[in-house]
Amino acid sequence: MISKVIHDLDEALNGLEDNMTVMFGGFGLCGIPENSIAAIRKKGTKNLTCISNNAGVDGFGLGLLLENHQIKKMISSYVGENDEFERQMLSGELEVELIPQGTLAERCRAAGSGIPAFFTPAGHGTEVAKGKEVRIFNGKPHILEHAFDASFAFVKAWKGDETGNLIFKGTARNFNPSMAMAGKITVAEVEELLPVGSLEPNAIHIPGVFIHRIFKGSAFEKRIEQRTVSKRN
Amino acid sequence: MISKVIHDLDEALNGLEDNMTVMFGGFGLCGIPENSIAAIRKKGTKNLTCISNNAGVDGFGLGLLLENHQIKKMISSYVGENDEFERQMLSGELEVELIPQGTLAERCRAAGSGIPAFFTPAGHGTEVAKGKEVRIFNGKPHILEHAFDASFAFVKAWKGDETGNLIFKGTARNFNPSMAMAGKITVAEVEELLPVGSLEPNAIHIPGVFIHRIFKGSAFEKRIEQRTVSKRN
Amino acid sequence: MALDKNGIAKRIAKELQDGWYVNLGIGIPTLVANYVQDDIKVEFQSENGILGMGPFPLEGDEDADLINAGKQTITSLPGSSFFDSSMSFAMIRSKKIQLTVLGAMEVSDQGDIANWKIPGKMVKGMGGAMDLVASAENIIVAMQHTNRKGDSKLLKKCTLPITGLNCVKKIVTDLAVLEVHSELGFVLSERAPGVSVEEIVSKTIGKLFVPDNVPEMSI
Amino acid sequence: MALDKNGIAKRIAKELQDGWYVNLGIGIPTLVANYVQDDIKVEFQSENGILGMGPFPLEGDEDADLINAGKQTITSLPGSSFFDSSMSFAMIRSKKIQLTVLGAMEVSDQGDIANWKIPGKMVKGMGGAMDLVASAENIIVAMQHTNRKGDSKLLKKCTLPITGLNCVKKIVTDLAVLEVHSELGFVLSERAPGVSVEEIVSKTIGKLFVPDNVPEMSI
Repeated sequence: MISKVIHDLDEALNGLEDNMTVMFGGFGLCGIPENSIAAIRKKGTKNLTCISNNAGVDGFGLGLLLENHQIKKMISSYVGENDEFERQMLSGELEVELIPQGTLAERCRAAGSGIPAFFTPAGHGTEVAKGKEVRIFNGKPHILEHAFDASFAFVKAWKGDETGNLIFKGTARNFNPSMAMAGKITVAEVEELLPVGSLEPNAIHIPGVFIHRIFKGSAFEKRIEQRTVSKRN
Repeated sequence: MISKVIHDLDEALNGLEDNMTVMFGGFGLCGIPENSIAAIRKKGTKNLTCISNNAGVDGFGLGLLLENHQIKKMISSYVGENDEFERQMLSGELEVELIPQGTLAERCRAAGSGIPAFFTPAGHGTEVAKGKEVRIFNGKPHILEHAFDASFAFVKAWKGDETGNLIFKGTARNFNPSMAMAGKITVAEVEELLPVGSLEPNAIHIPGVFIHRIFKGSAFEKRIEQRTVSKRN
Repeated sequence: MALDKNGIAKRIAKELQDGWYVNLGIGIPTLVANYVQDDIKVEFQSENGILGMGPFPLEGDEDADLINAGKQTITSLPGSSFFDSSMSFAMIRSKKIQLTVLGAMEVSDQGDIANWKIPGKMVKGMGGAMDLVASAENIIVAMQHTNRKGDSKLLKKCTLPITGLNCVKKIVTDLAVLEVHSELGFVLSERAPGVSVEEIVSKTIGKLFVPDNVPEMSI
Repeated sequence: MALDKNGIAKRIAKELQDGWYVNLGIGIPTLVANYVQDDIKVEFQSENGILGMGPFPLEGDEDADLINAGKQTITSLPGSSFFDSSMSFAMIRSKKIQLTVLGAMEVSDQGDIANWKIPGKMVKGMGGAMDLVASAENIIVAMQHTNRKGDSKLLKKCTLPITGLNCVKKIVTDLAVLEVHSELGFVLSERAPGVSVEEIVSKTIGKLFVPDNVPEMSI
């Protein structure tokens, strides 16, 4: 019978082609699909449009694809923690579309929910609203935003089972669930890949129906972007 | 300090008035807020507009409010498992608005998400679409649906903590989470009410921020509507 | 001989493919779950919030917190998941369910379906049917070919209030398997064992295309 | 004397009310968490997906899977919950967060705010700021009264690209507390200890209403 479990990363990327639009879960470097990013770098797919809240840092996360010139356009809410990003953006090599974070999340969730468009107040009166339909609800202006359309979504979960059910940990959840729902093909990498029946059905964050391919990541570096600590007394 | 925990059901209904629009979680008789319904019956609030997937059965669930003539209008996806309902509807005493189940759920979720309106394909070409804006997305007609506006939401959860964090069980989850998000005042009744810190933060279905009042239900009958069994060999 | 309900369900079960997620409506569609072939695995979704629905519980094992969209007590299989209604219809609208099987009162030769309301009779509501037919890419209708009065349920145009337009892909009745084609209308692809093409033609009002060879179903 | 960053945070902390859910932006707003009064309980939300955020972890206890919206390592308190980004902004847009505190480059006397983009400089993005200011009913801006060049940041009209219109309710600067009134513009309600009304007037370009009595802040 068909299995979603992938043993070879080439298989995980099967069908990924130049010029595609691709989603990447994660917030900053937290909960990013490290292993898939490494595999895409190795495969060398070019001219990608990447939907991701951030764009990684130099040498890690999506920074790895940036420095290999694989990204044509970034659709994000916050970027530029990254010298190579800045260089490519200022030189015109990299196109950047900035979107309010909540709208970014909701446009993912909409794509995964069969909702082609919705109204949100975020961005009204700003350059984000340019060219967008404005409508008043409850006396307040809202703008019409559309669902994303992504060929692939790469997400990272804590635990997964062989039917693709996923559980996330802490704030590493972030954009991963909505993007998992949104991908035409969704590839999940997990820290623990468990046999069917291992996960409590009430505790599953994303049902396996949304996941097309799943694999146990061989390495998770989990780099910390802003290590901030309290002093021990 | 302020506590959300309610010890007296009158308190749970504080502010509930005649003519209000009220949501009730549950699917059939599964996961309905039994204790709140009993309290509303006792309080006798009249002319309620009730948003609930179903309308209970004779003598149980919302049937209790129907037979006490407390409901002016039902907004549901499936009704009439209930003689009293049929009688009141045919006599014109009860107004009924039928809505596709997914649209009902999404209009709740939209209300709880600050999304005033969204497009869905459900109901296009049917009487549900009458008077509604139609727009084509991806070559397919969709209709514009609006978020609900409910003064109260009554929901039922399995476990809750004193800050209002909720966990649901099995298919008793159904409409409860989206309605919990949608109520201007949301009242949650739970089977187990636990001290703060008892629930695993990763496993919470609805964060306490959405819950205004919470109490441990004193009685859960959990009536089964269609008992269907396999024979033991 | 015309198929009985279980026969219709058996024939539909042959459409299932390994790895599919399937939503079964109330009535005959529910029976399809009993005939899944041994060499494939499908997961059943019920729109009230479960994937991985299993058979009815053994007597005494019923759980009031575990029902299907028909409000029947059910069980959950290993690998199942529970979710809320908005998530359930998110997966339905975003076409993650590969097959939807539901009953109908009428189907038109354009693939329109009417299955929720009879004017003058008590209306119960559409439940999740309108969401399902509006989004599902693969809809099979399971129904009797004619109604109790003997009138065809396969029409040129539905007379009852519509549930969805241009959505039905295939119909399995007690007499035949028909596919819906945008130009040809109903295309008769199989007949029930012992049922003649003539009988099917006589009981079909909508535009019907009959190929030269219409094999008997093998069930 | 003008307040330092901690002084601004302390003054804002006095606005917190028992039972509130609060979102703190990056910079001065983050410091507000250090000054919550003992007799109230507030829960801090971070829009990347946590309610019940606690202080920074002790050295060695950092968890890469537990950060705030500023990407700093944090801890979670008893009663906390984790959720995804769409849920996080669902609670923000549906006004479940009673107070939002954020920094600004400019604020207008109509309550407009600009805090995300300086033309000609590298643009980092608006993050969650536009969603927050578009929906929050209670927004306090924490900022210096003037920029590094000494120019007022309280203007008639923002010169920088807007983050949101008519949204700021209150501003706490190193010099003053001001409320935004639809007709009066900035209303000077408190001055920093030892700071004169004249200094505030001279450093405020937007329409400013000065009541007869402007008390000193008590912090």
